[in-house]
Amino acid sequence: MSRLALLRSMLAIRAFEDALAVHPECGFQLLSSGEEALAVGVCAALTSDDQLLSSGRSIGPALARGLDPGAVMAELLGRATGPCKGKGGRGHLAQPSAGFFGAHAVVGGNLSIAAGVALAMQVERRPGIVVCIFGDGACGAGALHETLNLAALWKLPLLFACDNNGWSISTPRARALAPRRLSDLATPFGIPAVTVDGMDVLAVRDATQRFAERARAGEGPAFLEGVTERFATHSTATRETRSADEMAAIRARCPIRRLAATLERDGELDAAGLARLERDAADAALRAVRFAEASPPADIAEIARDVA
Amino acid sequence: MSRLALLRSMLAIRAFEDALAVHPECGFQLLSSGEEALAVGVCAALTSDDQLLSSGRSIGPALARGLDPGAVMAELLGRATGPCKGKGGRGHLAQPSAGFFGAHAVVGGNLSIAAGVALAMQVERRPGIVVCIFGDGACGAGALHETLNLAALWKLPLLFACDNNGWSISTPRARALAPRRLSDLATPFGIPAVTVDGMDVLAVRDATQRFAERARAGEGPAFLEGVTERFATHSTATRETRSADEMAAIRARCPIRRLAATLERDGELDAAGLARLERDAADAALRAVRFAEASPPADIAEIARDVA
Amino acid sequence: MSPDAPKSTRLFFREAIARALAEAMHADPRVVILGQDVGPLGGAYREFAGLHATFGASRVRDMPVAENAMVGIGVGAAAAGLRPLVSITYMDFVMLALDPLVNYGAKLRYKTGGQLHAPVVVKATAGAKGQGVAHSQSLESWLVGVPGLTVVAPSNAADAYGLMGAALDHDGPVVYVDHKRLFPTAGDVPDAPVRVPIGRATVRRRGDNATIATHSYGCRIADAAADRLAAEGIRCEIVDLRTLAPLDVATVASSAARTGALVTLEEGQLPCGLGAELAYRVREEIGPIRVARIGAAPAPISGNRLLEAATLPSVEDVVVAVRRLLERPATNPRTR
Amino acid sequence: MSPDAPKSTRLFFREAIARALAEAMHADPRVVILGQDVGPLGGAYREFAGLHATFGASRVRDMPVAENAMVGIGVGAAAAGLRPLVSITYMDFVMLALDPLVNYGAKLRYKTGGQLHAPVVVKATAGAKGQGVAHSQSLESWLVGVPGLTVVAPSNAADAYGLMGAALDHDGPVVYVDHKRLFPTAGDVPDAPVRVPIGRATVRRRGDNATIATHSYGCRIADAAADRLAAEGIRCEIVDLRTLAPLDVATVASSAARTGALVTLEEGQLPCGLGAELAYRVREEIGPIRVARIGAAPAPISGNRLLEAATLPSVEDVVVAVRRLLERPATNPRTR
Ligand SMILES: Cc1ncc(C[n+]2csc(CCOP(=O)(O)OP(=O)(O)O)c2C)c(N)n1
Ligand SMILES: Cc1ncc(C[n+]2csc(CCOP(=O)(O)OP(=O)(O)O)c2C)c(N)n1
Ligand SMILES: [Mg+2]
Ligand SMILES: [Mg+2]
Repeated sequence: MSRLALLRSMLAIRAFEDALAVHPECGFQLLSSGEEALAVGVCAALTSDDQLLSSGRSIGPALARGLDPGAVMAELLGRATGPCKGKGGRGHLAQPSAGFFGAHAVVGGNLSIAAGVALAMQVERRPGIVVCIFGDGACGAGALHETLNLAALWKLPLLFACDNNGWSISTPRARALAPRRLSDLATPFGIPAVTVDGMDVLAVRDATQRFAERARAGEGPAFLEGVTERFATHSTATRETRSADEMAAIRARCPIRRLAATLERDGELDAAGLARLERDAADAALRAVRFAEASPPADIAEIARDVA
Repeated sequence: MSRLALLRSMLAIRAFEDALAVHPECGFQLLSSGEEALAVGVCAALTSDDQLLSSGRSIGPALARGLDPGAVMAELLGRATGPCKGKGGRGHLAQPSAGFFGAHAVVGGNLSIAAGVALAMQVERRPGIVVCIFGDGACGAGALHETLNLAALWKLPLLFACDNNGWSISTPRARALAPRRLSDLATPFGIPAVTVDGMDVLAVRDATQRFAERARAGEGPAFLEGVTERFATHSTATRETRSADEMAAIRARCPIRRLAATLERDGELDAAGLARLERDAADAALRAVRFAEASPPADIAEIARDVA
Repeated sequence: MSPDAPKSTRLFFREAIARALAEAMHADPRVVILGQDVGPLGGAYREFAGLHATFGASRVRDMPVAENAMVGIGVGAAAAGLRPLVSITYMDFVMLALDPLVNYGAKLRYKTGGQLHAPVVVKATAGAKGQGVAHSQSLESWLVGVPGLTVVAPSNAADAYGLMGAALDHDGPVVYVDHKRLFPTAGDVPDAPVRVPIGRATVRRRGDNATIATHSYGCRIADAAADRLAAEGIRCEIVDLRTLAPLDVATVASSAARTGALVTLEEGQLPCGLGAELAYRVREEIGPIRVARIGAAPAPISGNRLLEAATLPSVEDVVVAVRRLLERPATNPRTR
Repeated sequence: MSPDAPKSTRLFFREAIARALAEAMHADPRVVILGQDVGPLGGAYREFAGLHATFGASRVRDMPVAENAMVGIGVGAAAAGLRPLVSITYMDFVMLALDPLVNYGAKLRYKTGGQLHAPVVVKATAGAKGQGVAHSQSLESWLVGVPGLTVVAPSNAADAYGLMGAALDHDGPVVYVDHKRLFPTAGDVPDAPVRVPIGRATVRRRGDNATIATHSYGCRIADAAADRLAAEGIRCEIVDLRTLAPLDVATVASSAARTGALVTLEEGQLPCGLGAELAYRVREEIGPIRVARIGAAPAPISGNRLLEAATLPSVEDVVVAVRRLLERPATNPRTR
């Protein structure tokens, strides 16, 4: 994936969420803004054989994986044209046919599921690998330990991608988690691990690439920690606990502006070009909203369908 | 505790279990024979302020902690004179007044309980520390991870004492657990950890002593792994999966014979002295059996007592 | 209000919880709070507001996402002399903590022959409010059959206060079930430090045509249904169970004996639910009686507004059930 | 046996399970087994004997003590195309795995709008047999109300075989509940690869005085009770539920309608149990009827032989319940 494509992908997420956040039907959402580089960098290393799983903060991962923004918006706004027919929503967004096995809103709950998907690929000798994106919050959960151990024992083709945005709702990572680096958690199991700047999409992509190659070669799991920043409140329904000063410093680390600056420095982009990309992204977001709005709401008869 | 006292304590456990194993009412028991040094070495570093918790393999830990063998035997044989009135049995043996907060038969289930006991001591500024003895099997459970993290964060006065006998029922540790050393699991949390020869009661005692001092000084938790051998089958109801050759090699590592040999070498014990100690232990075990046999069975009315 | 009437103050449900906790923490240094975001944030629903500022980080502890250890530590600390409250933000995640709660806490007094017991309160928020299939479940019925567990579920601010006090006083594990939709409701809470006794239901509304037995947010649904039915001349009696384990069957049975018709209402699933249990116990007490039970439709509870509403029991469901029940002769063998 | 009768072989319950698994694994490479000590040991009860030798360590996987991940991996692998069986040696520890099972597996087809589903079998051993408070629980009633979950519980070798086949065929999560005391029981198992249909109870014994509805090891208790009652001239009909979710209410109701008296028998706790559910559903179908329910005493199940026996439902309990029920006139309002 070219650097320009990475930029476009991040811009698409940002614009999509900006459009969603102001939508009257937005409701309860967890936004990925600020953390685009983690999702985009990880997905840049994946192929169509692979499967991605995420936490409930799923918009970035889903769009980075290439899901149709209109369909995603439809799902988030509860429309029948969402990939889950509007039944899953943000917390359970999924489109396995597009390589997005899905979000799961239980913190840490997708880790062992991801290992199961990886086991299926391994047993059936399918070519893909599996990536699970989870938050720093999930690093306190025993599910991580159990899954790391089994992934290591069985050499599963599984990448643990920790989106460490430093917060579990209002609780700073330092007050919830003792390890110095979260990637250290993988070390006792003999799992290669690295911590990168999660606001640097190129660093994320390159690290993922290396680990993905190992996994594809049958050498087993790896653990990538990306240190990121959450730009929005925990959810659209949660109050902000960080000060305005803190927020200013956080927003200054914008992964989009950072890549754009690099590209400008390297002469691959200028201000006009960036503005055009931003407009394109905003247009695409608007189209997604329009598609969702034009779609019928979820069918109430669905409560009796696909239950068992 | 003198080396002779350590030897006596180990002999008491061995003799007690030998008497129990042949008792017609023995029933379902997990024996500690072979693993006496871990329990005895750990308990040698404890005071009456401290609390010990154990897995369901509780006979060694309970006797090493100084519980009355007659009462323990009564509990194991379902008598009303057991500390739990015969309701707990092996898997749930407890006598907190004697510093044995109790066994818990859920693998890994006592770890967070132990952390809670340690938290109570810390919050109320009581002088004691807490030790939790658990098997290698518990190291696969997420409960260990969650508890290590919180113990480290809160600097709890808690020692994790892993009795690594190399087996979880029929599953060898290497097929269940990826880490090279189980004590490595504590490292990411910044918890000091060491692996010692769990058949060497002096090594266990000394390591526990060091860690206990730290914990008493408010410096937080530590992790001790002792590599031990299980002499009996997993339980009195489980079939042996290890070969006769393997068993011979295992039994050759006897922690009792090892300490006795050291004492003989150092001139503190001779063959006659050892024989006398063994006889004393066997007599004590017999008295324990007699006490239990003379005790009434658990009162059936107990099923309606102490429920809520 | 007469000058002798007990003084009260209007509080939100969430404030009533915070007040009960603050009073308990002032009175007893052994009371500590463990939970996610209970500290500076003051809880997902502000039900812990102010406690961290007043009592400090040692007694109001933010915890990582580790429900198993949260409850395990709470139970263990309780067994060792503290009186912890552990907050599980979503009742769905009580699943992750059932092992320490049920396999250890609930059995501790029994298995140790009375040597130890665990005075811990596990506060869990049930109910659905737009947060999707894994953040919306009401699992009370799983807990009421666990020997050694007490389960309470307030429906209003006064009981939120009075049952919290009683739960913290109780010498064994208590699950305190509240509900997402109740936190922002307000009610008069006595200024005196009164307790709502554990094990006692109460009649919330008098009526003689049908009894509606329910708890928690169900009381508000039932009340709205009773209003609508009153307009048709049908007078419903509403029994608020308040404690789910042990169930106060006598209060429900005596009401049902008088009205001759019983409707049970719960937000959880019906199979092996509270309605089935109440129907059994009431019939055991008073003999054949017309019963209808209402609960969630047999489906996961989607975060989708429309699907959620269609899955949850509604005022309309209660109105229809009561009407249908009363259309049937009392002696009709079909008590559907 | 007539020459045309289907051929059968006498097998232990545990052998019937192993046979069903072996056949499924031969027929379908997607079937894998995950569990503690399922490999060379062949399972705690030898119910996996021979499978590791036949199918190898890749398809019969010994697992660490990590019930949450065991079931999570099983469910995830099922969603991705395998058909795993996950063995939980003691049903008590299903608690540790309820999150992946209930919050993910059971809701997967629904929440993804049919894109994914999880054909996983979680085999869990219920029942008490001397192993103490945390290794003895029968928790079926928690599971029967979970939308998306199927629950089966064989009572004999033939059903152990036939329900295992059906569970492995089923395109969603199935909890297969067996029982410690059933493994060493023997029975005739058809040689043909027959399935026991999910969702269908069966009448095990014909009688016209009272219906006993039960499952799993309860069928053996009921049968012994029926033998004793037959000597007194009381003929009991025994309905073996076989599937607990969805419940085959029709079969129970039609038997109860004929006999006029229903006794439910389960080893789990009574509150919000299967007995309450059956009583409700049967009365809903056929109107007032005498019902008694039998289950464990309201206490933890001690490993102590005497206390365990006093806590578990017994043959005597069933005999007494049937007798008492029949002493009451059918129209007596007290249906206790
Ligand atoms: C098991 C569980 N416990 C609690 C919650 C409530 N909860 C939702 S998001 C969240 C914070 C998670 O933090 P993190 O994993 O860092 O993800 P982030 O929100 O920062 O992306 C919590 C505690 C949950 N969803 N699952
Ligand atoms: C959570 C849980 N899962 C399964 C079991 C069944 N079980 C009892 S003992 C045991 C082996 C435990 O091995 P380890 O912790 O090494 O202890 P050891 O028996 O070797 O002393 C198992 C799996 C259990 N008691 N608890
Ligand atoms: Mg975070
Ligand atoms: Mg072991």
